[in-house]
Amino acid sequence: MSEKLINKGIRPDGRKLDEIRPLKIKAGVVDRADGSAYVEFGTTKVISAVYGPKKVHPRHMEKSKKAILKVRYNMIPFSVYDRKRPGYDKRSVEIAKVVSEALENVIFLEEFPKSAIDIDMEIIQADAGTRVAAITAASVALADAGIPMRGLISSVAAGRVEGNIVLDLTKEEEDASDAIDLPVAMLARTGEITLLQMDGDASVDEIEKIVRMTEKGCKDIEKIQGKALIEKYNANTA
Amino acid sequence: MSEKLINKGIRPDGRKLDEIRPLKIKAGVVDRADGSAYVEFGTTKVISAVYGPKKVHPRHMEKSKKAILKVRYNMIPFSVYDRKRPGYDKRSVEIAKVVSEALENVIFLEEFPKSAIDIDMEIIQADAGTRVAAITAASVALADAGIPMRGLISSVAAGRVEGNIVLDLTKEEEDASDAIDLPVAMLARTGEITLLQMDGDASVDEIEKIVRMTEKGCKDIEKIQGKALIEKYNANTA
Amino acid sequence: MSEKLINKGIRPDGRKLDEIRPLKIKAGVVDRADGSAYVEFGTTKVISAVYGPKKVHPRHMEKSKKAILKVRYNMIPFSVYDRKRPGYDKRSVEIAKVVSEALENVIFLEEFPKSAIDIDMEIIQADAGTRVAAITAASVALADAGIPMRGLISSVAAGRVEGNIVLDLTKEEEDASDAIDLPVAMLARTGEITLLQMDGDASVDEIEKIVRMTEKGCKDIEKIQGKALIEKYNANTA
Amino acid sequence: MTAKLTKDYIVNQIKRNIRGDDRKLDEMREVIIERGVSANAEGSARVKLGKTEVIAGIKMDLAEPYPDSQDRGVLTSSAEFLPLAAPEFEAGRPGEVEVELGRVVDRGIREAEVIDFKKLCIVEGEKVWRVFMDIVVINHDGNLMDASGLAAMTAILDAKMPTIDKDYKIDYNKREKPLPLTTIALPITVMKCGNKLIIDTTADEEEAIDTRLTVTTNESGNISSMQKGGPGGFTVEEVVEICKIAGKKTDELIKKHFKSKKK
Amino acid sequence: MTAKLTKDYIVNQIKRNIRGDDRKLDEMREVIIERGVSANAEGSARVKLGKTEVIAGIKMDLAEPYPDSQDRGVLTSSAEFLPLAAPEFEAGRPGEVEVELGRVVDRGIREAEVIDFKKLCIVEGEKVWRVFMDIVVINHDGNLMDASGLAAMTAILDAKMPTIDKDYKIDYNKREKPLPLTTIALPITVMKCGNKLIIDTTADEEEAIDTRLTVTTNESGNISSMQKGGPGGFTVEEVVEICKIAGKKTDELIKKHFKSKKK
Amino acid sequence: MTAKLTKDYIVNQIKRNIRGDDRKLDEMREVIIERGVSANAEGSARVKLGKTEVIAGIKMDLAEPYPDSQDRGVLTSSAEFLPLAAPEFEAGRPGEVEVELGRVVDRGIREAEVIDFKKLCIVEGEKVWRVFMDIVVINHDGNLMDASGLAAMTAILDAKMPTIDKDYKIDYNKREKPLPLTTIALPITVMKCGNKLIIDTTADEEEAIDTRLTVTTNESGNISSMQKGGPGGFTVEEVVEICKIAGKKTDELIKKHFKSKKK
Repeated sequence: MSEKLINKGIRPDGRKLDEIRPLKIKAGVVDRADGSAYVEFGTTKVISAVYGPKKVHPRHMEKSKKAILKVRYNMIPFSVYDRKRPGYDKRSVEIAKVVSEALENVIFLEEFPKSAIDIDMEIIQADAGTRVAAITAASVALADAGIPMRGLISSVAAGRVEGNIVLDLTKEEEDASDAIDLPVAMLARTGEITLLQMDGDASVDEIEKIVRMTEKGCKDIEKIQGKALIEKYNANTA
Repeated sequence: MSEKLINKGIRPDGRKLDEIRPLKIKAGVVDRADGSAYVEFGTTKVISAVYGPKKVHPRHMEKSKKAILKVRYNMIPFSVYDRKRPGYDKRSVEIAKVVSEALENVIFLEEFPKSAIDIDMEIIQADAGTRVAAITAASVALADAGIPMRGLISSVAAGRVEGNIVLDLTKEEEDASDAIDLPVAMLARTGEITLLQMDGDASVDEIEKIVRMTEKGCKDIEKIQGKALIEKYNANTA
Repeated sequence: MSEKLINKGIRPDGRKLDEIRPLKIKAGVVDRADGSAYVEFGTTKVISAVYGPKKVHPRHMEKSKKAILKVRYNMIPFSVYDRKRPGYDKRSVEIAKVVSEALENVIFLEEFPKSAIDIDMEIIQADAGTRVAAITAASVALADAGIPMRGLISSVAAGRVEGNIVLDLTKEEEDASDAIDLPVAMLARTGEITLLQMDGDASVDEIEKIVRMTEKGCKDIEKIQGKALIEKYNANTA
Repeated sequence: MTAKLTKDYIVNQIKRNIRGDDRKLDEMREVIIERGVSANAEGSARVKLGKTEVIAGIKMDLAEPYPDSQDRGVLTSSAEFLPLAAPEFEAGRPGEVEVELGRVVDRGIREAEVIDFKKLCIVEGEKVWRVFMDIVVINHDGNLMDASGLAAMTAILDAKMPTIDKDYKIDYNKREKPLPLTTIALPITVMKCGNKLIIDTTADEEEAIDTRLTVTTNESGNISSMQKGGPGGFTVEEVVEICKIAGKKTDELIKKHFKSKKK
Repeated sequence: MTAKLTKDYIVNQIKRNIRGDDRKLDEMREVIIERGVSANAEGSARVKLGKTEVIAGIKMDLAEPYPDSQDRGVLTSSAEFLPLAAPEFEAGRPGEVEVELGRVVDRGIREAEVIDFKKLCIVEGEKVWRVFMDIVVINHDGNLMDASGLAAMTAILDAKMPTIDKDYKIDYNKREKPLPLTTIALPITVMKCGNKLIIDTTADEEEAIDTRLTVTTNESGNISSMQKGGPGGFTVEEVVEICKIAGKKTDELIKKHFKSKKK
Repeated sequence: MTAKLTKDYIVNQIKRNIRGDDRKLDEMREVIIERGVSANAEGSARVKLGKTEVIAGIKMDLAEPYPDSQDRGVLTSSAEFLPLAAPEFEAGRPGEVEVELGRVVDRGIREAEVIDFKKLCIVEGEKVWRVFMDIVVINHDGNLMDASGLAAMTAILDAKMPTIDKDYKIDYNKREKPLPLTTIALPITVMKCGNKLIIDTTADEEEAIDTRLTVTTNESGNISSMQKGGPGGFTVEEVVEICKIAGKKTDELIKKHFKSKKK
């Protein structure tokens, strides 16, 4: 246990401190959906799909001047070591709420009054950073569905491991005794932070450095998101 | 345990291989209901009642061209050795679904657009064949309610016990090591099979013999169902 | 254990047999509510608030000729020694029902057709007599909300402890081996009993004496309720 | 069910001591009690009060005692209106009327100490018998409270306890001893219509009048439970009179239908 | 999904042996099977039947055996239509279609004794392996039953059991032996359209025709489970013919995709 | 509550540094803290921020530790908006706002290691103290997050642990030692309106502006939890400024209302 995880700025999986895990994104993976995306963020795997704009059900939830977002975040039962029982859990409710708020102002909801846009994010394999992988996927799925947005939302966590400020922690790194984890979602084009959570014990200085590092990460991710959308577009028109 | 249950074609309760258990049916047992029936199938006891055609609630489930069927199958808490907790269970949901599908095409639902027909089946004592007893009761209850049908649905299980193809297994027989159980519901008038389930391990040949045996059983049962309805009618007009 | 609780008509807390515990009532404690009250009945503490008359939701529960009452009784998790899990429990459902029926005929519901009046009673500290404290609070909250009533409903329990007929039992007294507990709610102005429950083992004679004693208690309580309303009125107009 | 009469008509008739089925105000409908309706239950009973029909059953298993009564068995009750019993009944979580019904019947039995729970303790603080008392309503033509109480009490009297081996495994096929009982207790519900008191109301009558007091009395004439229901009110005198009516009717029912369990 | 054709048109075409995607009535869509979709599961698989996509996973932990099978492991199954798989799917308690799907796949595996549950007993009467078999539907283009059965069977074949230490603590990072199996079993669903029988239906086809029989067959050609669904009916002869079709198709699938587990 | 002002008016006034109750943007309402509101709780507190009123309570019992922290006590939290606290609150399963409130307050306390959970272990791997932290909202006039965090922290400071005998039976009547604590931590929520930052918002203000960042800071000035809420966004600079505001306000609150627990 006294062995260090990070030596000379190189992490257990060979990454540099400010490097994200290998990120694969594929748009258009669910045939029935209006838009969808599959994301592998390291070994974390997520599928997200978007339906809508469509009618609101039940009707009384309808808003006269804009679309409502209905967001679900769910871990499938065998995505984790200790099987997750299907059904309601508070962690998923909270994540769905903060993801919904991270996307709300970025989508031009006012273009679709009295409508609903449904976003489903399903975690297939949960290793670390499930919520940031889920938002990254949802954002691509929204674009794939042709929903007009002010830009792509990108998402990544940064944090502290053995005193180092690092980008995109693995599960192993999250278990370091001094670890803190700060997931962020960002309109990468403008740097506007639309999701931010944090657990741990950090000084304001550290928080600042960590948040700045997520900025770099989100810009890297945005490029890969954009590429995935272009690939999908090219495949469709080929 | 090496003792055999079936000897020279005679079963523990003295029945022949193709004989059903004693079957008692009484129509019109629930005063408030539009139609009802009580069935004792061996020691299995069921009450079923029908309400409708009536308004659909909630309204959005209504169908413009035909009535909807709302079927409930339930075991009361003290119908089984290990007390059944009241409330939702998956077995009951499945049985209600297959029973609903067994009855759907037999009822002239198109005569009652925008209506609902509610069928409740309650198991009072569960020994074996609860679902076939329940369907047999529901069918009589529908007729008792004056719901127009293409004929009576009759229901019975057949199966294999110690290599013998037998009709209407008891709980003791169901526990035989090679037992298979194949419940069927049938429009006895035409031989059309509207419910069929099977658990076990059988060859196609055996399946054929077993299904053929249920045909014989359903015809026997249909007679007793008809008699019960005539008795009710006579009692009413007496 | 052979020590007696009640000696020469004096109870463990120094009260006489027909004396209620110290009762503090304060009207108008919840700023957002249309009416509210805080009650300390001995060490039992309750807050009640009233919203309405207001629109009925869902609409199909609306009554064309009068308001409906929606009553909730709830114990907060840390009001009792063994933490109460939040959510549905049968005891609370039953108490909400009998409280609703105790208030129903006293309120001029017919003045507010198609409306709802919501009453929430929350037990903050549960020592004994939670339901009578809750009704006493709800009645003041209704008056504070300006809901027209035939009079104030007052509520108290009486019972038997070591052969004595006593008013307003404490938890210690409720644990006496011969204890019986009989909570009553009453339109104190007329003596009309609108809630009555009883657990124990008593003769008809004893029941009569106990009920008569609650009459005395309710009249005492009504005075304190009235005073609390006057204080609130004076504070508002001061 | 009889043709729907107007509520006002029913009320006016009751005020003139006239009921739709020609009964007196303090007269019960025909009571039919049948034991043993489900052989898988330790005890069961069907009760008909006129057209109202209720069945009750007793199941038993082993459980831990409650922390505050380590040497006593446990009673768990439920009541359900089966959807087949009336057009207005629906499947789902029990509504407040079912909850109240189950709890009032439960308290009547529990507070009268009908069952001698001390005798249901097997290993103090560890293992006791748990008694499930479940009530299901088969046809609703009024006065479900009394029909349910009568069915529950009969099922208790009908019950035979399963046996256990030395590893505390239950054998439900070998049921031997009756439940240890100390008394019999039954609820009687009296409704109020103007200044008239009336018992064993039908569903039609309950549409017209709705204020009631249910009183559970035991063999000794003592009261173990009371529950007022409905929007109206009672005077002290009415409460006392209702207690007396309940005592008298319970006594008649016990004498007619049961053998004494008094100790 | 193909453009929406009218139901009548689809039915009429099927009666002329013509399907929207040019398949024969008894021809399956392309079957793609992929193992190991979630490394945190003991076993998992993704199955595509044309555009239909289902994944299944196996998780294991320790539990008490059921009272009536003290020396056997336990199987617990679920099926969920993820909301992302079709516009009509919603989150919430599983509906009757999901319940049926999960139960039919479960019974096919269980009754065929695919898993040798006796070998999953650790301490008789106390500790056995519990196998969770969970199915999630990713894209719904018809025939969910067969896709789910195929995914579940593949996940079982893919599974490696975690190890336990002497205190029965599970180490999920050290998975060694495969699950003990005795056979392979797969469901085949045959639908009826007039007097035609048709397999591996698409979502469009299932809009037009709805009566089906699902038959699960094992490696020996024996049937372990059957389930009729939908409003219509079958003759005895049709049931027999469907069993034969199911046997043939299962045999083809097993030969093409799996190694024998027969003992 | 003040008369309803239009949202636009409120926003415009805030942009001019003017609030309805004449406070500065970074000024809290009057804080009233009262301990011991329910004697049956191990600890409890009532907090008023202006008209907002929240109570929190601590209950304790014994439980098994979590598998991954065998030598540490357990914390379980809930938050409920009592229906009496606002016209829009309804009984039922906690909505997403309640869930978030409970989880944010929980994480702030947990991650700051306010409670020294190692000292709540009784028998490693078998028996530890479980701490229930329950929050109920009594009157909602905005800034429920900070009021709840302050109430929860005060209830923890107020708590006295019940005693246990050698059989691990709990005696709630004999409460002796305080909970073992290492620090104090409080959440401060800063909302954003245009380029203005504002704290301790009222319900009226929250109708008009809705983007917020909640930062929990401990006695040392370190941050243990952050949570952004609402549809808008923040720049990195704003995040840093908010952290500083939260640190300053927390420090003021701790100095004014609490005794240090730092170790």
